[in-house]
Parts: sequence; structure tokens; C-alpha cells
Amino acid sequence: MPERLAISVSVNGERFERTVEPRLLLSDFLRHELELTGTHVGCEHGVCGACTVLLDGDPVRSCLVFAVQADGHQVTTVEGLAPTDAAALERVDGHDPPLHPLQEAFRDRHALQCGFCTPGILLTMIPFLEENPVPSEQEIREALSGNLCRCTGYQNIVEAVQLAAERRGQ
Amino acid sequence: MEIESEFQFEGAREMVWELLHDPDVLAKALPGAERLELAGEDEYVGELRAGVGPVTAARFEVKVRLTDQQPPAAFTMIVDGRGTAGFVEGSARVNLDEAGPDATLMRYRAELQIGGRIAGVGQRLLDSVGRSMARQSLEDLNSHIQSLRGGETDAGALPATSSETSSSLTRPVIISAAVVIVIILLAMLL
Amino acid sequence: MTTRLFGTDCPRREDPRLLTGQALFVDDVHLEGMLHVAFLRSDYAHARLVNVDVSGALEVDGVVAAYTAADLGEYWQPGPLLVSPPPTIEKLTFRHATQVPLARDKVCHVGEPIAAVVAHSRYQAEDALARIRVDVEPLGAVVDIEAALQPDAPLIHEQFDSNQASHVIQEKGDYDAACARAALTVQRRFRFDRGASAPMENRGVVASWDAKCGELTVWDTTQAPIPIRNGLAHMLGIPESQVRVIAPFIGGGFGPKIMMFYPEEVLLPWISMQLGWPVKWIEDRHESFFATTQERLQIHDAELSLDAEGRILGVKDSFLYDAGAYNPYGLTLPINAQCTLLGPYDVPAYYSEFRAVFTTKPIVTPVRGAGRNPGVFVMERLLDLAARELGMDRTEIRRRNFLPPDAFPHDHEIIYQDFAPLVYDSGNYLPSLEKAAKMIGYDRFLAEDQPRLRAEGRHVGIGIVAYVEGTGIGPYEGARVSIEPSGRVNVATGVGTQGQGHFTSFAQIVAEQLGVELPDVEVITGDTGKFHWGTGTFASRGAVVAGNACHAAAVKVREKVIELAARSLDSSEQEIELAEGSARVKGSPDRALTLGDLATRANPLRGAVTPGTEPGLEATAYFGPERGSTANGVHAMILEVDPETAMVDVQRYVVVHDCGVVINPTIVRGQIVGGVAHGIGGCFYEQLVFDSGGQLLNASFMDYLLPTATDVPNVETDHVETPSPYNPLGIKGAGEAGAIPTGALFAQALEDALQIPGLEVLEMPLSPNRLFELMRDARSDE
Amino acid sequence: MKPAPFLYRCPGTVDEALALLEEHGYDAKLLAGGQSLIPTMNFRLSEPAVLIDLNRVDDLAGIEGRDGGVWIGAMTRQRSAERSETVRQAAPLVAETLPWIAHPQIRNRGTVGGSLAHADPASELPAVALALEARLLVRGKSGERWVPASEFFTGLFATALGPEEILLGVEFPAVPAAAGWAFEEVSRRHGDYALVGVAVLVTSGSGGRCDSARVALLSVGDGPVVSTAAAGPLVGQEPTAGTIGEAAAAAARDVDPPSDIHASSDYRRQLVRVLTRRALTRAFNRTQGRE
Repeated sequence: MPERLAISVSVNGERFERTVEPRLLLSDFLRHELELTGTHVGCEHGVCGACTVLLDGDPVRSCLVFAVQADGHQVTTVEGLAPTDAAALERVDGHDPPLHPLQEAFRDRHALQCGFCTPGILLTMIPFLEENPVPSEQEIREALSGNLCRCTGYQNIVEAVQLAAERRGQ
Repeated sequence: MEIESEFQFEGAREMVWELLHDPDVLAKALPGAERLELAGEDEYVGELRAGVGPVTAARFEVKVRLTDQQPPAAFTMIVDGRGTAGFVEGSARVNLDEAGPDATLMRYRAELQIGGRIAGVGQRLLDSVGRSMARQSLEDLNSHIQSLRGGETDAGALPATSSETSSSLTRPVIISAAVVIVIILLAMLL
Repeated sequence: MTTRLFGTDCPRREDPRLLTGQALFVDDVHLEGMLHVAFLRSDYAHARLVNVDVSGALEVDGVVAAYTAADLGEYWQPGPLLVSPPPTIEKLTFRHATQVPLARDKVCHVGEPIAAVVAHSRYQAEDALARIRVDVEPLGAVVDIEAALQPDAPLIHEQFDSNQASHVIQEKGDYDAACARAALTVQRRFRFDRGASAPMENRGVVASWDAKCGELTVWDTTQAPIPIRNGLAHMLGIPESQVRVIAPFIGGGFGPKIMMFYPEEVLLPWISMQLGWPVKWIEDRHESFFATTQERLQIHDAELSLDAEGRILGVKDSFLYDAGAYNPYGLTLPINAQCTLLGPYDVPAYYSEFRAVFTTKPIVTPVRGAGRNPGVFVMERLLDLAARELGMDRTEIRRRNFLPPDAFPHDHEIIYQDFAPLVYDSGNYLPSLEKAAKMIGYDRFLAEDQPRLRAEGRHVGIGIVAYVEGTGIGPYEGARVSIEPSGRVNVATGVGTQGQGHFTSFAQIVAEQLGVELPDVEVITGDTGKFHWGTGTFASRGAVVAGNACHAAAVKVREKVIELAARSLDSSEQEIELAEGSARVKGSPDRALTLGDLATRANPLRGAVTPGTEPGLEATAYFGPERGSTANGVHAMILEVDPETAMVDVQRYVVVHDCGVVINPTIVRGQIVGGVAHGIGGCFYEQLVFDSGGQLLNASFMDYLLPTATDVPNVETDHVETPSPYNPLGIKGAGEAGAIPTGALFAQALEDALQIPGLEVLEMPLSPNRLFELMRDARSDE
Repeated sequence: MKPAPFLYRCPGTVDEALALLEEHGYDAKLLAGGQSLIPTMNFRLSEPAVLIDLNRVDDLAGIEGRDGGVWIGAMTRQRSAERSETVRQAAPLVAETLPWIAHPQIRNRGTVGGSLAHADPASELPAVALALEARLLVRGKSGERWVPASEFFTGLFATALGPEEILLGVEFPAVPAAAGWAFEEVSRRHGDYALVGVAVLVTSGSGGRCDSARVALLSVGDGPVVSTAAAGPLVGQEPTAGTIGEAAAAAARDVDPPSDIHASSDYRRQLVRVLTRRALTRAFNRTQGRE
């Protein structure tokens, strides 16, 4: 029998304890063990950025980390972005779920088409905006360049990030 | 892919030929050959394990067939190596020319097809790995020649007779393996 | 009045689900007891299979089953011919060979599946692949499409006498006569190489057979679930009604997720029926480079004859088309190239001939642009060369040859991919050209900017090209619109959606007719359990064909609503208006019933249905256009080249397009901009590089380079609107437009930037390395 | 694309890691940031039997100013080094180069020591270590030793590290007075492997003459290469367009770069010439405070 290790990972603030093979990629752990399928897998060799999650607050490729390495660490996935406080829920109209400001900006600027790369882009750009509250277009494009998107041509994503930055500044 | 190169050994041609036929020497120069056996007339099978840098998984079953042998000047080998990471097949012609009293020029020209995963994801470093491995192996051989020349005086005097050639048939296989390994390795890396 | 929805920029209905990670993609399907499948694929481009031994694989921990072609029995059948050749073309030969579920006697391209392993996890299934022994006898690879036709080329399909799959000639007028009286004939060879569709989501299939109910459910990353449902039912011998194919959210398609009947698509349902467990296969990125179809190697020998004023007298083109190892998609691509070459121009004489060639490379089927890109490249490049010879401005030569606005419908007298004559329905090209030239500042750039930059030592160039794109072909699509007692409106169509925003644009079409708000309309696409007539989303046809079907169904429901409302409100039908979710009598706001009330009244249990009428506020309608609608556009670009490093920076990009009436401008703009990025990829980044042994040398995202955010410019868009007369909404397709003329444009701008005598860009894609070579060669020729 | 099984070991100290290396020998592989190793494993081109994860080893990460230079612990994330004010002050060429490595998501995980020990011929840090004459601290069973960068990189993916040794970190010496530096690179896309890159450190003496010039190239051979030929036309001369151009030409003549599908040997040589010229020009401008 292959070696299996007990791990405990905090994902979106919730602690999960599982026993896994050391070779299990963090991306597969999130998707298939925890059924947090919002993290998407596009290449499994660290190029496309679709699987980007936050590991202790920093964006990393979850296909290039083993789940056992996340033992005792904190992971944030796209499912953990939207605010869950009562005030946020109140702002929401109709049956749409509450959204993080960057998610809202993505919707408002049509920054997604098929939406497959979107979770990875959100998780890349949220910490970027924390670090660069007033980014230039070129800075946004460089920060985005580790995430591939086949649908949008990036233009609306750049605009959405700019919009989120503007709204934040207001 | 075609590979054409040459290397000058500091030793007489007969000596180089003999040395190239000494499995012990070659095995040292060529890490990776785990097994190499005679499987029939002019045909050999072996197992190679290649590893460079991050790549450690490539294990190949190799068949080598020798043709057109003209001792001590030339031979051709036909190579067929298959593993889970891909394959290498093709042929190489090796020529040994006298380049002076104590110098032999080895020229080799290989036409090889690398296939499978190693071809599809390893190409960035094909050229570098090929060059690097070939150079390293040949330099190891050359330094062995130097040590031999320093130690024994009769080593280079062995005539290359036809009877000798048949008895040393296992040996060119190793140099074949050298080229095979080189080629395999050059495809291995990300 | 309800706010007008059709033609406006409403936010997309599907976005919240996608943005929060709640949208279901195929790989997100988790079923109890689900097993995982991995495929052993050929390392060889062309080889005879001597023996396949899976016994080692069965010993691996977690492995449940392993299959080879021999295990499939009667189920082993070549896939269907998806598109037969147009019977309307006289000079046409065609023969087909289609892909098989698992290679049996030989493999014809690298990556062709040989065996399937089923295990409890994908990890274990991959462990087992290493234990399968395959003995092959290599046959020669067939890579070069010219060499493929030589008598000594290895024969790929041994039932044929050569590797030629097809030979087609289409003619209009007398080209030789035109050439004889030409003041100028330019002749060149052009090459357009292969690229990948590379959607961010790879393909995937989940199949679940429920033996007790006799029902098969398949989640499939397909652009065309209904044809897949029908085909699977037929192959597996179960009723169509017992097969449900669901194309949930799809992470991009761009062509190859069409109804291919890929081996995996055919095998997974069969495996599930064999084992009685749900099974999943998710293509990984590496295998996607072999297992998913590709496009577009064509080599054209073309010539253009003109009079002294630069008017086109005729075009002659002879080209080779790389079909790959199998040709299930018939002749769509080369015919698209053949037809699209004519562009927006008046071409009195045209001789076009092509040969489709089998090679030992992955299968070729449409990828965004679908053969049109090389066609546009050839024509636009010939015009550029002619303009240079004639000392004429690039826009002027185009202006002189545009079909005038009163020329429509214009019959090009050849046959299009939909078997119908190539007739342009509408267009007005000159305003597009002028608008684009103005937006990019064409005249000023040439007169002022370029000379100034040149003096500063900078190599900046401009390009401007035009194209026409046949879109929105038949046969048909359908839609069902129904109103629930809650007042919510449901729309179901058969097409799949891969990011085009159908959840929104179809809702807009329906909401407009029924006078409801967008959130009240729920669109379901791509689930054969919900709607089971139709074809699929491809060929820039989703909005045109399915959109018009939604419209037609909504109109029918509207009529039912009005009829019932008039009856219920004691009014005449003419007096009823639909707005704000209600039907009301014009001028008497008190006399109104909500759509929900009316839906309740239309329910037979409440006695409101009289004999002869149908229950419910529901209607199904279909739309099949007589022929496709013709979109068109002009693209312009400014780029800068660093001649020392051969790196290129696209600085500005302008698109003026005519895709008829626009449902949602933001969505259309998104399609255009995304297409341009794909097109730029095909200019300078993306090229599938095969060696002479048929091995793909860049089968990963490390070496196959999709453009990133720093590689593509902002695209400035505007439009000219000539509604299509061939559909009630006047829509034309827009999904592929951005990518079609990009190669031609890039080539022109590059030449303009470098202005090295003798440097002609006659091939796509380029790369910095290739551009370096072209510059070096041109300079050494000086 | 799922990795093959392996045994996972997660030592807490360098000594434990060394003991594990000794125990498992050639079957073991050290896991640092994993941004090169894990993709190779996902492709199943690498199937180490044992993975020794250094990510929980105490004291392997850290940045410390030392005598005007800087020490960077092997397991320091590239992103931490990039953000470090100490690195920016003491080793500005390192700070200038780090953003060229892939993308932030990779640098958040990738380590300085991992990059040096991996010794990919296309990677940036080895060339910078050569240009700056860094020295690397290595520990084995028998103790610690310093290895100058010029002796550390021994070939293709090959270093002076013994099979049972671990890289502890790298020390970049203080930048000399009147020094100028620059890093230039051409890659297909932002963040891709360099087609060619060049790191230079120059110093100016009296009268603006060049005292020393170190030109280190990447992606032109088995490993990072110092072009000694490039220094010839410069040392003792005024850095003019002419002498810089000669130095660049000498650098291009000095290399025999490999070919791949992205760049032929000839194209790489051209890039060496252009980038060396550009880097030297910027570096000399820096010595004169022009940048």
C-alpha cells in the first residue's frame, strides 16, 4: 500500500482533516477531496495559472504544491472570496450570490467569457491590488501575465481591475 | 534529428578502437547502462536508465544491431530504444581516422528519431544535453586513454585482426550505447 | 414601458456562478463510486501494431479494467463522417477515413489512443499505463504535405492508392483570359501553419449508466450535445430518449469541441455500461496536443491579375490542405479557404483548386476561423504586393475593388461549405474601411508619424486589411420558451455554450418579446434532457440560428399570452401590451394580469383551456436560415519592431466590423477582442512544430505559447451595421471574426515597419527567430 | 499528468535532512520550491522514490546584510528576496533580476537556493551569482564549505554539490564603489525562459575608465557563462559606444549557443551581442549616475 499521511489544512477559514497520498497535488485535494471545484486545472505544469490559490495569503499554483505541503497552512480558494457578513448579504439583489468587489468589477466589465480561468485570475489580482492600490495598466498587464485566458484577450480583465482599484479609492 | 560531430582522441587508431571495445572502460564513461547483453549475431539488448538534472524517470529497453563493420575504421549501428517516456530509434555511422601518430579523429553522424513525451516536452534542452553529454563521455574516454598510455606501452600495439574483431563484438555495442544514451539524455529535460 | 433589452449592454446572467466557483464544469462532476480512465497513446506517428499487452496494467494497485481494440468487439467502428462533401460541386473527388475508438491494426498519428485503463483514481490509472506493453513496427511518418503526395510516400490508409483525400476545382469566369489581358500579375507561394485551439479547459467526459432505469447520462465538453446524444444512442443500441448528454459550463471551445465522436467520447459510455459504474476521463494538457483536433496547414500557390488601374481581373489559386490522419470533417476547411479568399472584392474570374492530403499528424477540424484565415491571408497579401508594384496606396487598391453597396445579394458563382452558392447577403465595405483608417489615423501616420519615428531610428509600421466571413449557416436550431406560474420564463435550446454569453443574449431576445426583466428569464443550453433537437455551437452560428429560434419561440408565446390576456381582460388582442412582467390593456394600467397569473390560467387543471387549445404558455420553434449571413470587417494595426532582437510590439489595433444587428454590444465586442488575441497568437506565438518523424516538439504550455496580457494590445472597436436579410433579427455571426484577418494584417504592418527591400512575409505564424532569419536573408540578398 | 508515488520525508533540521540524504542516496530528491521539479514529476519525467521536503527545515530561509553584502538563505522565496530592502541595497542587480523569473505565483513558491542548485542553463540567478562573484555555502556530513559561484556551476544542471550535500545559502558581496550593473533578457513572452540573458557588473576608475567588467550570460550553453572576452576591449578604456560595441561583439564570438525551436544558435548569438551592448551601456550609465 502506498504511504498515506494525515494532514490538516485550513481552507477558506474552515479546517479540513484528511489522509492523503503524498503525491496528491493540492489542486486535486481541493477539487476532489474537498469538492471545492471552483479551483480549475488547466495545464498541471505551472503555466496557465488557472489553479492559482492563496497559500498563507500568497498566490501560488496549486498544481505545483503537494497537498501534504499545505498541512498546517491556510488556503484561500475562489469559494472563499465573497463576503459572508450580513451587510454584504443585504447589498445583494435578487438571487445572485454576494460578490467580492473584484468579482463585481469582473461582472460589470464583462471580464470573463467561459469563466474557466477566472478563479485563478481573481486570486492573482486580489493580492496584487492589496499591494498596488493604484496600478498602471502596464503593471496590471504584467501581474496578469502569469494567467492565460483564451476568451477575452485580457482587455476587459485589465479594465475590471482598474475599475476595482478606482472603486476602492473612492 | 541529425547529429554530426567529431572528437579527437589522443591515441593511435588501433588503440582507440580497442578501447572503444572495452566494456569496463565504457561503462565508467557512460553512467546509465544497467545491462547490456548479446542477444544474437551482431545484436544486443540492454537496459538504460537516464538521468540528468530533474529527470530521473527515463528507463529504456534498447536493442542495438551492428552492420557494415570495417575494423578498425568504421561501423554502423542501428538503435531501437523504447521506454515509458518515449522512444529513440535510428542509426549512427562511426568513423575512426588517423590524425597523426598519436591522434585519432572520431567522426559520428547519427540520424535519430526521438518520440513520445520526451520529444514533446523536452525540446528546449535537446541540443544542450546532447552536446554536453557527448562531450563529457568522450572526454572521459580520452582521459582514460591518457591514463592507459601512461601505464602500459603495449596497449596501443594490438593489431586489429578479424579474429579479434569477432571476439570484441560486444564492445562496439557500448559505444553504440554511448550514442544512444547521449541521444536519449538529450531529449530528457524540461 | 419595459426598458429595451435587445441591443443593450446588460451584465451577463451566468457571471455570478462563474465568479464564485459555483458553475459546474465537466471535471466538477462527482458521482458515487466513480472510476477514472487514462489512455495509453501512441508514441509513434505511423506504425503497425503488432501486440498490445495490458496484463501488467491489471496488476497495478487500484486498477479495475483495461481495454484494447480487441475488447470492443462489434462496438469497434470508425467514427461517422460528420460533413459530407458538397454534392453541388461538380469537379470534386473525396474519400474519407475516420478516427477509431482504439487503434487496432495501426496507429496514424502520435497520441492516437491504443488502450484504456480504468482505476479508482487518475493517479493509479496513469501508474498502470507504464505497465502496458506495446509492440510496434514503425512505418514512415508523413509530415510534409507535398511529399505526402509523392508515389514513394508511405501510405496512411491502405485502402486508398495515395494519401490524397480530395481534389476539388471551383471556377468562375475565365481566369486565363483575364490573366492574358492583365497589366500586372503577381504570383507567390504562401504557407499558413498549424495551431491549437487551446481552450483553458481541456476536454472531458463523465458517463454514468443506470442499468435499472436503462438510462445513460453523459457530461461532455462538447459544443454539440444533441448530435452526440443521437450518435451514442445509435452506437450503443439504446433509445435516444434514454440517453442524456449534458454540456454544462464549457471552458472555451473554439471549434474542436464540436460533435467529433472523439474516441474518449465514444468509449466512456461503453465502459460505464461494461462496468456498471460511472467513469470519468479528463484530458490533460499534454494529451490535448494530440487528442484534440487542430488546424490549419495550407500551402497556396496563388496569383492575382490586375489591370493598370489596380482593378482585379482574376485570381488563380492552387493549394494543398493538411487534413491530418483522418478527415471526419470533410471539406469544410479548404472550402472555407477557397470561398473566403474572395473577400469583399469584385473578382470577375476565379480558378481555385485544392488537394486535401492525409498526414500522420493529429486530425484537422475547424479552429476559430476555420480555414478562412489562410484564405484572407493569400488575397490580402496579393493585394499588398500588387499595390507595391503599382505604386498604389494599400487602402486605394482595396477601395477600387470593393463590391459596391448595391451589389447585394452578390453571387460569387462558387459553392460554399453549406453546399449552397456563395452569395453575400449584404454589406457596405467602404464606410468600414474609411472608419478604420480614420480611427487609426492612417493618413497621418504615413505622412507624419512614420517619417518622424523613422528619423528617430524606430521601426513602426501600419497595416489595414479587409475580410468577409460567411456565418450563421444552417441547418437549424430550436428553442422552447415557457412561462411558469411564478412568472419566470424558461428558455431551452439545444446548442452548447462555451463562454459566448448565450445565457444572457438569448434571455435578452426572449425578455424583449415578453416584456419581462432579464433576471426573470432562465436560459438552459446544452442539455438534451431539456431540449433535444438541434445541431450545435460552431461556425459563428449560435447567436444567429439559435438566437432566431429563441426569437421565434418567444413570438409564439407572446401571441399565446396576448390571446389569453385579451380573453381574460375582455379586450381585443390589438389593445394588449406586454411590459413589466404583465399583460395589460393599453391606456388602462388597472386592467392587467401578470404573466404568472396568465400561466396559471393556461394550466388545464384550472379549467381555462378550451377544447382545441394547448395548455400552458409554452411554444417550441425552429429556425433554419435559407443560407448563411455574411459578416465583414476591416482591421488595422500599428506595430513596432526591434530589428536587433526581432521582437514585435503591437501598439494599436482597430476593428470596424459588421455583424449585422447586435444583440449585446459588450458581448460582441468581447468576442471580437478575444478573437484578435487568438489571431495575434497565430501571428507570432502559436505554432505547432512537427519534426520529420511526425513528433510534435512543443506539446506543452511551456513551448506552445498562448499570448498573455503583455502580448496583446487594447482593441478599439466600432461597427457598421447592415442587417442580414436572411433572418428575422438581422443578426450575423461574430465568434470567429477577430481571428480571421490578423495574420494578413500583421504581415502587412511588419513589412511596413521594416521596409527592408525584398523582405516579404508570406508565411504565418512567425516567431522572433523566424523574423530574424527573414531579415537576415533579405539583407544578404541586397 | 499526475506524479508517480514517492515516499515523503519532511525533516525539521538540516542535520535531519542530511541524514535522510545519506539514508536514501540516489533515490532521494530534495524538494525546495518545487516549481521546476513538480512539473517534471507531473509529466512523469522524474520519479524520485523519496522526496525530502526542505520547506519545514528551520533556519534555511532568511535574508541578512553582511559587510555591505547580503546573505540569502537557500529556502528564501524568490518573492521575499525581490521585496527585500536589504537585497535592493546590497545586491541591486539581484533585485533587478528577480522579477524576470517567471511570474509572481512561481516566485512566491520558488526559492533562491532551489534555482541555484537546479542550475538550469536558462535561469537568471546563476548568471547573476557569477556576475557578482557570489559564494555559496554548502553543508555535508563532514561540515560546511564555501564554494565560489565560478566553481559552483559545473555543467548542465550540474553543480559542485555532492550527492549528500545541501546548499545553505548564497552570499553576494558588497557592490564596489563606482559600480554599475544591469540585467537584460529576451524571452518569447513575459516570464518565459530566457532566449538569452545577460547580467553585467562594471566598475569605473579615474577619468571614467573602466576598471573591471564582468559579463555573465545565460541560455547560451550548459550553464551560466562568464564572457572573459567581453572584458578585454573595455578594461582600461573609456566606455564609449565603440568599446562597448567591441565588447558586445567579443561576447557574441565567445559563445556557441544551442538551438531549439524558439531560437537558433545564430539568433542567440545576435541576442548576445545586442543584449550585452545594452546591458553594458546601462551599467556604465549607472556608474556615472545617469540612471
